[in-house]
Amino acid sequence: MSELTQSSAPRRSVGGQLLGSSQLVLGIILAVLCIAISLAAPQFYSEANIIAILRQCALVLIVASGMTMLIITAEVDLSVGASLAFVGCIGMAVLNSTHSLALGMLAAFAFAGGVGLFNGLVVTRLKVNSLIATIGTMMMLQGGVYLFTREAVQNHHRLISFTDLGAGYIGAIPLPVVIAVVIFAIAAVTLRFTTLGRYLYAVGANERAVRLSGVRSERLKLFAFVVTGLCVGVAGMILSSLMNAGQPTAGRGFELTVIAAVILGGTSLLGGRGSLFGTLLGVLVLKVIDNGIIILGWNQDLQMVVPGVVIILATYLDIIRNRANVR
Amino acid sequence: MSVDFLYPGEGAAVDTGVPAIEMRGIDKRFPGVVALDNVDLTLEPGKIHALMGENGAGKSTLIKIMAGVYGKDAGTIRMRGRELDIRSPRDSLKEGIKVVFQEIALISEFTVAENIFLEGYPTGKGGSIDWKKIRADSAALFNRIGFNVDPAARTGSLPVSQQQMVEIARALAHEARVVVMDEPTSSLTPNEISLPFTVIRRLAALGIAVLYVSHKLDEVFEIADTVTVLRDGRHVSTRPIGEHTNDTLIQDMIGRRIESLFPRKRGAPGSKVALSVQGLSTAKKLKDVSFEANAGEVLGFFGLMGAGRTELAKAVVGFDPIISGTISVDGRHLMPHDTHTGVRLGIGLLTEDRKSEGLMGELPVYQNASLASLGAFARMGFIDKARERKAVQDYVDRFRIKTPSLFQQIKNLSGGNQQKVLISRWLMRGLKVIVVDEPTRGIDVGAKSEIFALIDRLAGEGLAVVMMTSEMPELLGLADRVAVMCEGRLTAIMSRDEATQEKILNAAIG
Amino acid sequence: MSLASTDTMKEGPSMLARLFARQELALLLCLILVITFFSFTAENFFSVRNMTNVLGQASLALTAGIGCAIVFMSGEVDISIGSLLATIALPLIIIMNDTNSLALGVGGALLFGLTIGVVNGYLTAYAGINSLIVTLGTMFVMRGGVYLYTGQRAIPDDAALDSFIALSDGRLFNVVPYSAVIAIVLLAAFAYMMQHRPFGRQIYAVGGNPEVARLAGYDVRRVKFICFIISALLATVAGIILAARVGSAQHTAGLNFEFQVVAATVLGGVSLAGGIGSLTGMALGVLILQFLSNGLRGLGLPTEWQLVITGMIIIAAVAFDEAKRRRIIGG
Amino acid sequence: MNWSKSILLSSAAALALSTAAAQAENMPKRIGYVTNYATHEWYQNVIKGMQARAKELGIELEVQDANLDIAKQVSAAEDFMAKGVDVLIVTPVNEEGVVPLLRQAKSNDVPVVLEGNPVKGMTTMVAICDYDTGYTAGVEAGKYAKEKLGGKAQVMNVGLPLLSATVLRSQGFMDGLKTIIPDAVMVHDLDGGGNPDRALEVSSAALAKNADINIIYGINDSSSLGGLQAWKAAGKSQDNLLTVGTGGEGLAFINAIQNEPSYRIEAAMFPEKEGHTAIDAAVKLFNGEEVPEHIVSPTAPMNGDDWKKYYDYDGTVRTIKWDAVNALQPPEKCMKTSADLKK
Repeated sequence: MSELTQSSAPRRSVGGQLLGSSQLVLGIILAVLCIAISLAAPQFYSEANIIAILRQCALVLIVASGMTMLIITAEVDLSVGASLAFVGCIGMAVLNSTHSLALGMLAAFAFAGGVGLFNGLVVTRLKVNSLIATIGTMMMLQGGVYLFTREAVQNHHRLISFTDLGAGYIGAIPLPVVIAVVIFAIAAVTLRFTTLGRYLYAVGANERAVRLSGVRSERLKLFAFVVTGLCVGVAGMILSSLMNAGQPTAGRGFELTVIAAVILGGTSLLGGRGSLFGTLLGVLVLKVIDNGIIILGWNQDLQMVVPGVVIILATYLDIIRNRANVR
Repeated sequence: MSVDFLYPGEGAAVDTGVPAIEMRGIDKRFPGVVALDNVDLTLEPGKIHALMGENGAGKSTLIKIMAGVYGKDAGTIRMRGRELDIRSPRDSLKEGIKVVFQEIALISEFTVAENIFLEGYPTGKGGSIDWKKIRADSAALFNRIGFNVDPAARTGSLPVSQQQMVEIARALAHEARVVVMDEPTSSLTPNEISLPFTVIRRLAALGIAVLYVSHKLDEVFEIADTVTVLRDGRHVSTRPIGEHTNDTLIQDMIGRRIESLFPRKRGAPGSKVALSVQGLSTAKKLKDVSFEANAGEVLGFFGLMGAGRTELAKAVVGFDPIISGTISVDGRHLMPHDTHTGVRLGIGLLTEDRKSEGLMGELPVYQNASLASLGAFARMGFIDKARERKAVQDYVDRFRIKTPSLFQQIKNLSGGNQQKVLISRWLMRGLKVIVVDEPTRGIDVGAKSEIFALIDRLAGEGLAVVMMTSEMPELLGLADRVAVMCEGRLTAIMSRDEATQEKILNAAIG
Repeated sequence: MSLASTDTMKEGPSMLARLFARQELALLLCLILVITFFSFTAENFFSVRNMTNVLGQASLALTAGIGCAIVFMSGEVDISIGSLLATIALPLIIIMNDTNSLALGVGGALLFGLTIGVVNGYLTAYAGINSLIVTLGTMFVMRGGVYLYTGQRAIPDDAALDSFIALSDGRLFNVVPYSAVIAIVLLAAFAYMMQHRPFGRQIYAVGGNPEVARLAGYDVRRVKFICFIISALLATVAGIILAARVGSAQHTAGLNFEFQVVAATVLGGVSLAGGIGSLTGMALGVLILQFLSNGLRGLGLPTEWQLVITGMIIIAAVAFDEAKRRRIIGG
Repeated sequence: MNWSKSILLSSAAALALSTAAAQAENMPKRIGYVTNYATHEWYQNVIKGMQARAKELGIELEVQDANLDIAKQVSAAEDFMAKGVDVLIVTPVNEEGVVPLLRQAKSNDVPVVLEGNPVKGMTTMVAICDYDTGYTAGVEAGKYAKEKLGGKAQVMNVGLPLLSATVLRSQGFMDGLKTIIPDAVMVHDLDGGGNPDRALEVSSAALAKNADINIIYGINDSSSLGGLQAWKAAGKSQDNLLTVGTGGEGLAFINAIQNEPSYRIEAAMFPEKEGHTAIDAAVKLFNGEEVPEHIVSPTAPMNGDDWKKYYDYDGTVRTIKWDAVNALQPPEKCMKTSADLKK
């Protein structure tokens, strides 16, 4: 009996993690999308387009990596879009005055991490529902960024290393994609293999049980908020590099894209369930849809309609599959 | 529409001979457990029928099937010869089956009066709720049965015992053919017990078939006409109460000698104080509670519902805040007062509320087991999963935890196996003091004795076990000393030899 | 004197506590505070004209807020209402332009709203999908659909029916805008429903404890389903008022409206967890935010400050409410 | 004595004269401006122009921001009317959406000047000619393409179908371009949302599909810069590329012209001047003077460093050179307006 369970364990876990849950549905959706689009428009498979898709995915994936952790703990952060814009402006301003990439990045991280910390404290200490708390933060950041700068912060430092952040390559792969992959990998490893990751799931699954087990659940949530914030810091700097300016108007609706990707990836808003591979697939599906609509020359307004349908559909299919499993 | 119904002397003509409800061959399975196996039950109008059995015998499952909470896997339910198709509580209520559950089924934000009429508001012209009538009728109803509570009070603000009485009173507010009372006295003090009896007798006088679910012998002898006993999900006997004696009933319920349920293997408790609690008070409930528990000892806490056992359990381990008092584990103060410190010092809680405070239902068995001791399997923050699973597997084997695999979601295990996993959680961590709160709640009888054996073993291994329970046999069977609580105070501590049911109950009433 | 003071000292805390336990009273106090503050600081704030203007402006959030609050009370959320505002304006304006009939236009809009409510309600209550996901999805679909259909052009109200214009410009007794009258009537009607109709109590019960509600014989799914329909229909009414106020079907109408309404509703003490709160509280929440933004405008504060202050107030208010709730439960 | 008396007298006369001069043009005490999107650079500079002019004339100017929300715009205008402003200036969030607002203003006897977009039933509007702006920039782009790009013109239009004004700019640009290079084609017609990150995203996808373009046109600076950034991110050289921006809204274009080799043409729209003109129009309306329905605010294509003619730039702030801008002669009438789009 014992040996039987032991030997079946690894197979189940790999299968379970990669294919078992909603990822299977998503994988199929992604494959069908890719095949259908490239049949209709062969340019879809061009190297240039794949790189363009990946670069678009990179920004979302970076923030979604943190957001996945956060949603796994059963909290959410709606302020990431507003923070993204603010971070870019602050980073650029510090770069302009110091001409040091390191200091600019540091300022961006400090700010974005600080926003995460603030959200986390409001949620864990003041016990404000995270949906409401981060709507509040979102408003404060949207207003705050214009108090900070009324115009786009221009690139006066002309640091090549900064430009490379968005437009550079390592080999044939754009630098933002490399950064995203690294962050994704760290987050995925953390969630799957470390005590920290295990605790994050546990907090989402049953916070009181975790607390009774002697684990400081509030710190875990705080951690997830701060990590999400730091991810926004990275993404904000890449975005400002790509746009060559700190844009206070950037990031509108970004939070919804990120959350949609995470949910699409099968992470439960109730916490305790989800995986970064799912998020990766979710990001890819959303961005392939976005890209495909342009490549096919369809009306760009479909870029809102299709993801809406896909999110509902994917969740529904997941529920149906779960029900079938129970029976 | 129906409050007039309860006025005396207006009992409907009783159709004796025709059963009010007839259940035949009821089967019900849950993952890993057969809850009911071919159970029959017939209720007569105007008669009080007791349903007896130990925890886990299948009483709750059977009445939940009557109430439409669960669907049955096999069998038929007939009412006056007509087969019923009960798929939801709504269907059940429509057929005139009214179940008063032991767990409080009231909306705590609503007033008492509103909860009385939850299943059907009296409406006036145009279908609007007639609040005046609701208030007046519930006041009249309370008057009639001698229940002294303000109908306008917010239900959630009442003590648990009064909430249970509201539940019972509710049975009179609606027309019914069959009323089921699930352990209606579980949280009542002895001087409150007359209320459910008044209600039940009134119901019977009105020609309603009453099913009285209990495991308290004296109550059953006092009120029932007929008794059906279930054991391990099977029908054991149905006899008129007159054919039973205390002994025959116990024989039917337990089916074996009571001692075998509590196999005591451990030696005498040690003399080293493992847990010392001095002057503990909380804002909500506890007042100046002081006690000590020695290593290797089972200290049993008894109290009626609302006495503060669970509150004490949660405060002692650092989960709930305290306003004064000190707690020390093995001589070290629990400061700051949180569970992180508590677990570090070696005190942990096996909760009574597994679902919301113990289990991570969506997560697999092995993750549930290792939650408190992850650090032991980690190197540089990385979990050595092989080692972790092997350790969990050891416990699964030792405690005979029935699970298809370590990767099974724990919500799919039976209550007993879930409890064993949660005990493993603490054993893997290695504690000095474990507080167990109602350790056998929702666990079937077979697994019960295993849990008792585990608790016995824990104490045998030198842990101090603080056990909160409302089950007298459990208390007397397991504890070395008995502490009794009443309304947040500790009213008595006695040794195993001094403790008798009467003494304990007297102390519990305060 | 000394006797009296000891009495008040004895009674004081409990009286105060009870007063503040009444959510609505605390909110009312807060509203009075806001109004008083701006009456002294913002020029022309405390005038009949400005006050009634604010009521007219608040009518949108008040109307949609009823639905939002009811869905919250049933234990679900609906964030599709902003997009719905834009969606239902299409049939409204198009039908009015074609037929010159307000009734047909409003009927068409309500039918559209009903359909959306049915979709949201079905997917949540019967298909069992988390309502946040469902309404996030329909929010995208509707907004995208409106953009697609209109080609991102507003559709003007060419019919310019007097009855429709009155919705925007008309005032009852030349004082209270009709839009506010509609909102107040709806508010009163639904507040009555929540307190005095069995269905209203069922909503509270379902949100407060679905298991108990089921045991009491309520069809939990049906109740939730209907709540989504109510929410969609009320958002439709808000959409009609908005269309009148802007004299057209606007494809960008109601962007971020859901955030405003959700914030106001939660501020008004309606719990996201269900079963708790009142429509009066919601209405006070809406009015507080509306008077706040009107007052801040009156002070000539730029958008950025308005955003910052509103954000802070939302967080502070909910945090305060949470602290208070915990203290009450604690003591 | 006489001497001093005469001084006194003459100074009194001068005083009387100056008062008379002020009274000749009756000044509104207070003007309320409800803008569309105050945090945007374009409107920032419109407001600057207004404030400068209002200060000159001694008028109190109050600004409210709709923040792209039409409902909020109507509310803000209501607030202004309740407050009793003498003239309203409105930049409509949407042309159709402010019709009721004009109606209300009329019933309150508050004159309204519209900025930017025409509305049915308006008295007057201060606006540039969007089509003409695009057109003249298109002509310049054509000349540049003929000279430097081998006479080829493959255009990526980073547009914004949301507004008729921006659609007109794109149309005008293509039409102007075709007067020089008749076989110019629009390879991509994109919705860049008017904001830089969206523009970057859609341009990236479009360039991946077909990078055979040599002109990027953006309906505002954010759009053209988003398109250009997408081009750079795709790892392409700017050697055979021309980027044309529109607006000259803030500092972004100056920065781009200084640093991006392909960014050679900017269709400047002088927001400061537009604000200035709007205040003048408001004063005239207040005095009941006759005003044309469309008061045209000038625009001009700027090649390379032409911008220095119109702006001083110290690295952080730009200052408009009023003389140069005021010298620009706006056309009497636009070549095409949004009315033509609907046909």
